Parts: sequence; C-alpha cells; structure tokens
Amino acid sequence: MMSHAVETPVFQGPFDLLLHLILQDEVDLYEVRLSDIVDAYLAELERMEAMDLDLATEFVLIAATLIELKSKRLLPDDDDIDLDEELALWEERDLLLSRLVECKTFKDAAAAMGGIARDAGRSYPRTAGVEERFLGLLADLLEHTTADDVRSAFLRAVAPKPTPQVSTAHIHQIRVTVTDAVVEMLDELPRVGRASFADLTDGLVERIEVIVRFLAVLELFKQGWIDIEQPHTLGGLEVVWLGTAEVDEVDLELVDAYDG
Amino acid sequence: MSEDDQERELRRAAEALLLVTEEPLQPELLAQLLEVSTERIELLCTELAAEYDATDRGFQLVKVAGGWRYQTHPELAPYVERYVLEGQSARLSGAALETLAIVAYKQPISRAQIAAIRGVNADGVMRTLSQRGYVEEISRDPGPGQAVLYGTTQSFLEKLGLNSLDELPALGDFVPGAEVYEALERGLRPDDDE
Amino acid sequence: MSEDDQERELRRAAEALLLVTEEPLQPELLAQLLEVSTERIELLCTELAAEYDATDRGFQLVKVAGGWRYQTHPELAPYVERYVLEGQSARLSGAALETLAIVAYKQPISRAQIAAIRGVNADGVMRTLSQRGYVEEISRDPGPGQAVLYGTTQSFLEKLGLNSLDELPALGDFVPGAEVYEALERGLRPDDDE
Repeated sequence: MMSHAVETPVFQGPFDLLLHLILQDEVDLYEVRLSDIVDAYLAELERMEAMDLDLATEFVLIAATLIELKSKRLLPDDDDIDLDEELALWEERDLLLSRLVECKTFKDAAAAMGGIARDAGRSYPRTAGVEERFLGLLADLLEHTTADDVRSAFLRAVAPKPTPQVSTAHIHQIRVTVTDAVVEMLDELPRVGRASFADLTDGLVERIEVIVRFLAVLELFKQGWIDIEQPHTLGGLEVVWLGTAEVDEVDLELVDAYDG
Repeated sequence: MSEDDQERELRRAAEALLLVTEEPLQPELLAQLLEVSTERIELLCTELAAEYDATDRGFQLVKVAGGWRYQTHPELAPYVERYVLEGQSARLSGAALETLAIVAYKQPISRAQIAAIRGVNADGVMRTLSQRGYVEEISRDPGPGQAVLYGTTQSFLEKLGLNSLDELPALGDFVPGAEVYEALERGLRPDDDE
Repeated sequence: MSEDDQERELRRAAEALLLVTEEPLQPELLAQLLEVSTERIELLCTELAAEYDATDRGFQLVKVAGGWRYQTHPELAPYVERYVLEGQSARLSGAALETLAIVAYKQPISRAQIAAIRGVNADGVMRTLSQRGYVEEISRDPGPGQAVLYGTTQSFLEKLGLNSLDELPALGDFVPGAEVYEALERGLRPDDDE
C-alpha cells in the first residue's frame, strides 16, 4: 500500500482535511490507513498555534465517526448486528456527508469570489475628494469633542485586542497511534493470556485513546492473534490471546498498515 | 449630437459630483442634488458610462454597491500599480474568503452557524473581516440567546466590484456534481461491496 | 482623428493615473511611469485638457503646483458646494477620533505605525484629518525610508481648548500592550513589509 504522505497546505479545519483526503488524493477512506487520517488530524491540531476547543471537539467527533465506519469493515459479517446501531451509524454518516458537501460548496463559492475580487482589484477608484477650495465649507468636526474624549479614544485604540486562547494541554494527551496500542498489547496479552477490554483500557483518560485501543484489538482479531468473547449480551468484551508463536513474529507491517 | 442646455448642465454637474465623491455616489443623493428624478440619473449615468467606453477613455463610470463611481479601466492596471504601491488592497486569505462566502450567501447568520458550516471556530476570522469592514452586525436572532447575526457591507460589494448581492453567482452553481458527491459517498460507505 | 495603438495606450494610461492621483501628478513622474519624455507628457496633457474642454466635460485637466490633476469645472461649483454641505456628518467617526488620538499622544508618528496600532490601513482617515487641518506633517524619520511623521496642529489644540500638548489628559497608569510597542518599533524599521 502506498505510503500516504500528508503534505498539505494549512487546513482550515477537519472538514477541509477530510475533503482533501477523500477528493484531492482520490482515496477510498477504507483504502487509506485510518491511522494516517487520525495522525494527520493530530498533526494538524499541533500545527495550529491557537488551539480552540471547538475544533478539538469537532475533530474527535469526526474521528469517532470515521473509526466507527471503519470498524464495521474490520468486523466479520455478523447478522446479529444491532439494527438500531446500524441505522444510527448510517444517520451519522449521512450527516457527515451532507456537511462535507456543504463545506465543498462554500469552498468553491469562495474560490469564485476570490476571482471576482481579483478582477475588481484591477480597477482603482478615484478617492481624491473635493478640491481644497471647498474645504472651508466643512463644519468643525471637533465641535463637541473634549480632551477627555480624545484620551478615551486613545485608550480604546491601543487596548489589546482579545485573542481567544484555550490551553492545549489536554490535547497532547491524545497523541497515540494504533500501532503503539498494538505493540503494547502484544507485550501484555501473551503474558496474561486473557483480559477484559475494560482492563486493557484501564487508566486511559481520553475517549480517543479508548477508541484507538479498540481499533488495535480489532486489528489483532483480524490477524488471528486473538479471539474476542462477549460472555453476556451487552456485557464486557473479553480478549483471549491465541498466539502460540513468539511475539517477534507478529509483523507490525501487517497491522493494516497502521504505521503512522 | 445635440443636447439642450438643461441636459448639458445636468450632465456636467453629474460629472463634477462624480469626480469629487469618495464613495460610490448613490443615485438618490445625486437626484436630490441635481433636482431630477432617480430614473433620470440612472439613465444619465448609463449614457455617460457608454460614452466613456465609446471614446476609449482610461477610466470607467461603473455602478458599485448601489452607487456610481469613476475607476480606472482594468486594462491599465499595470500602469496604475506602478504608481499606487500602497493602498493596494490586501488579498483575502483562504479562510477569510470562505467565511466571507458563507456570510454573503447565508446572511443574516450567527458566528455559531458559520462555525458549524466550516467545522472550525470562526471568531478570529470574523473579527478580522469586521475590522476590515467587510462584515457587520445586522440584527439579533429573535430566539432565546439572541445571537448576533452578521451580514456583508457596502465595502464588501466595493471590494468585489459588485452593484448588489444579486450579482454574486448563484450558490447552486457550486453544489458539487455527481462525481464529487459519489466520491464522498464512496469514501464514507461502511459496507465493502466493491 | 486617427491614433495609433501606442498613442492610444499612452493616453489611456495617463487618464487612469490622473484619475487615481490625490496630489497633482508631476510631469516628470508621469513621464517615468509611462516611459516617455516629459515633453511628450506635457503635450499629451495639454491635448487631453483641450479635448475635455471641447467635449464640454464637467471636469477639467489643469496644471496646479507644477503637476496635472483633474478638478471640477468652476462653473459647477454651486453643485459641489451643495454636495459638500449635504454629505457631511457633523462628528468625527469613531475610527477617525481614535486615529486622531493616536497622533495626539504618540506624535511624531508615521502612517505605518498608526496602521500597525489600529490593525487597519489609516490612509483614508489620515487624509480626512489632514484636510480638516487637525493633523499635519511635522518631520521625517531620520532613518532609511524617511517616512513622513505626523503630529497634531495648532488648530487641533484650539478646538479642544488646550494651550499645549502638555494639557492633554494624562494616560495615568495605562500600560500599552506589547503589540503597541511592537507596532511603534516596527514602524520605524526600514524594511517594514506591511
């Protein structure tokens, strides 16, 4: 699989990035490695100097939808898939699709407006105003202005312009890749043999980390290294190590190319 | 071409006023100053514009943002740009253009609505656009919260050289074609039916 | 009248430049911009002036202070006067007052510095303030670039009822943000790329 280098202009948000990934590169989201998308998102977030919470939230939302969509592909065909979940997923997908279409529409409209502005910029208006002989007719504009008004106006003019800043500290915690999660579990699972998904995600704070860990489990399942059991309906997942070989033999290259 | 005295005076006075105006001169104001109807002003300016065009002048009379103004002919931009170094209006960034497009087509619109369409917070960009005079508060959402609603300004029309918002291409022209839609659709398909 | 292409281009370019200039355009500068001799420019402008006269335009091309500029025909002064009286607002706009205040407290100051503090181009506002006689050029930056530095006028002090700048209200314990200092410093550097 070709390495998907994300060398991009500065993206103006998650939609922009997603549009780029799907359209510019003409990739099928299921062909492109999910970790690339996730990592590209994270890299983009890091690049933005003034982090903002809305953007981060938006990212997590979209990432979660993508991951859900992708995970459907990794799961073996199962007729027992909950119909409600299935419908909800389609609904989310449709929502994402319509937002991408809207984003693309305005992107193209903006490009056209840029062209119009460029053309208009080739004509320069006359701004010389009235000749000096008419200036005497102008009223005294300072008639009602006091020295204190001037002082207040100065303070207004030099007041620092507010630039909204949100701490990025909480964002850095979510810098995890699926490959990292796979490696961690390859270290742990052969030793314990069996673990609940809850144990495997114990101590993880961010939802995105749990999602990434879940993807790693699916990945190992797909490669046949583990089995997943769910003893009770709606109960917790149990992960069982099936591997007999040495762990070295697990080829990380095969991890659905989840190399960041 | 014969022109009676009154018509001649009217035309000359209009030319003089158009020369001194610093903003596009609204036909209503011109009509009031020259004591004729707005219709007559519109006709007069249209004729003048055609005359300058026919006599191949280096300037044009155009209708921008609802008013008439003299401006240099676009073909002469290379000469004018040698002289007008400053004052060249700065280019709008991609983010600014996209936000401006959303405001232009969706006004009145709140910042939250803009952010929802762009997928990112729009506060910084909106502040820049508002400082540069391209957008402004035009009303408040009557609903709870009373969000400030924004719209584009006269300066925006001037920046684009448009007479009114109606001259913007229809938004429908930009709705992605079947090809793009399919690509997006395919990209987001949960089933592997290919 | 037949006119070859080069002559036509020259005439149109001259008209465009004359339209945008705010000061009388010196023939030497015009000659340089159009890459022809000063004599040719003088001839061209004289011919253009005669043409406007012959076609009974409401504007004239005249030589003022050694340079050429468009101005309204004196016969139409009553209309221009009406426009000036009609169109004026009785107060300074917020932007104009802020700019005036910056000049008052920070003089001598260049236009680039003012623009940097306000975050927007201040040329239009400065021209208004200067036309109104509230600000004027007081010196030149000694550094490379020799930017024009502005200050307030005697008339400004009189209108506010002050005897000298020392009587401007103290700014108190006000500490400007880092960006203001930066703007003031940046404005004085020769390679100001804004």
